[in-house]
Amino acid sequence: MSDKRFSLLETAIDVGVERRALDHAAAGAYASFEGWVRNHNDGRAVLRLDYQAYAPLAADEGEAILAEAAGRFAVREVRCVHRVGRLAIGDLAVWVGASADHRDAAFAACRWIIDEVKRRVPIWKNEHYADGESGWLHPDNTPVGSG
Amino acid sequence: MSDKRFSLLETAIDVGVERRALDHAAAGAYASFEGWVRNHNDGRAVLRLDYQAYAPLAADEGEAILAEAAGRFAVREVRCVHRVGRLAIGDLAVWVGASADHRDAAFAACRWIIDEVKRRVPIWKNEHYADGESGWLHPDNTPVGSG
Amino acid sequence: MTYRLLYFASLADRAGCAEEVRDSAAGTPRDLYAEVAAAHRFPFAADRLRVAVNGAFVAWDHALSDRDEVVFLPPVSGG
Amino acid sequence: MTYRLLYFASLADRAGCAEEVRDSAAGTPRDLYAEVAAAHRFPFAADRLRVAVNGAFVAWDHALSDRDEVVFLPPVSGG
Repeated sequence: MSDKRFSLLETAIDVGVERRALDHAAAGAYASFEGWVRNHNDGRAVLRLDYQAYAPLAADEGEAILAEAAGRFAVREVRCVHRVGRLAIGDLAVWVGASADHRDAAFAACRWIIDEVKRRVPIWKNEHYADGESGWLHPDNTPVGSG
Repeated sequence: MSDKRFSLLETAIDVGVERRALDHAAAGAYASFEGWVRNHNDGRAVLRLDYQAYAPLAADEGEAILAEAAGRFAVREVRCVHRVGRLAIGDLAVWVGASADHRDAAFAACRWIIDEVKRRVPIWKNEHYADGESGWLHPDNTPVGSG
Repeated sequence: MTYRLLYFASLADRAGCAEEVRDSAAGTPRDLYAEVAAAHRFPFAADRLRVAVNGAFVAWDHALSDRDEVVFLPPVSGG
Repeated sequence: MTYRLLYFASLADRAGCAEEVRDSAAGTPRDLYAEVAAAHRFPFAADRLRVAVNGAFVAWDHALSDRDEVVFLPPVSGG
């Protein structure tokens, strides 16, 4: 758990620790999202993946997204942690949490944050396939080579 | 963790245990919702609350909602646990989890389930206020006495 | 016929009990509710409630049987 | 002027390095990208990328200074 709302982590994300930052006696609703490493993408079997980040800018951009979310939605707190480095199938790649007095704001903030993180934060996913190939992905999870 | 998708629990919900039912190697997205006991409602300070359930019907209706969600959304698994009995401020009253290949379905299923649970499952909330009064609530969290 | 009625939440508070066994000539939940609502001065019209018999939701004109467990369900507020 | 360029993801693969120091007459990211894209045969037109200088996003016609750290950012795929 960090003072920052957004963090990049080279080790496993501990949701039980991170979520404590969302506690608030006035909050009646907590929504969270987790991105897990899937065993398939675009019809190919995936073995593992690597996330690479331009760390200083990713940290700033993530922090900006969460500050914007805190102003845009009636939330008590919002947080996001994104993994970098090598991940295996089932590993937690990204966690978003939002607490609010009511569930509308918690859901809306959580959804908006993960969409913005995926759109704006300089992090890249390299998938390693069962056929021995690997490749960097576009935002829509298609290979860079195809477009 | 239970074989059932929906359960009523008289003791604290352990999200770390419950969420394991959602694990799936093909799932890239996990959305969850938690309802926490707030310290306020409708302008009044709340000290604690009690949830009462018509347990056999609540269990059946909750199970029906989750089966419907599993058919309606492209999810891998869905679960919900609802507390009954006496709860304090900050306690977890209800947890919903949905895992899916993609985040659209995970978010949509999670939101639909909590809305349906609040609308259909025979559970009632009795709030105890700082002024010594208490009262059963309507679905919109207004007191029964007022309507 | 004899019915076992369970009460929850505000209906239990108003009835002063969580359960009662009642002899009644009512043959449907609608008629039975009219009877107990008058007896206990329940604040709800039937159209605000749902009714369950033997653990399953039923329609208000469902035909009741002797010994049925009948539950009138006030508007829920879980979650 | 001398620039320090960082490369990520597919651009790093194509450049064959994560970082290079380059002397260039380019005064804007737009001109500098045209130069390095030709040198490394990058697959992206500039309008597919964003550019950051010294750790902050800038416009393509931003005026570069000697010793700036310049990063051309391929489409991101985090989350």
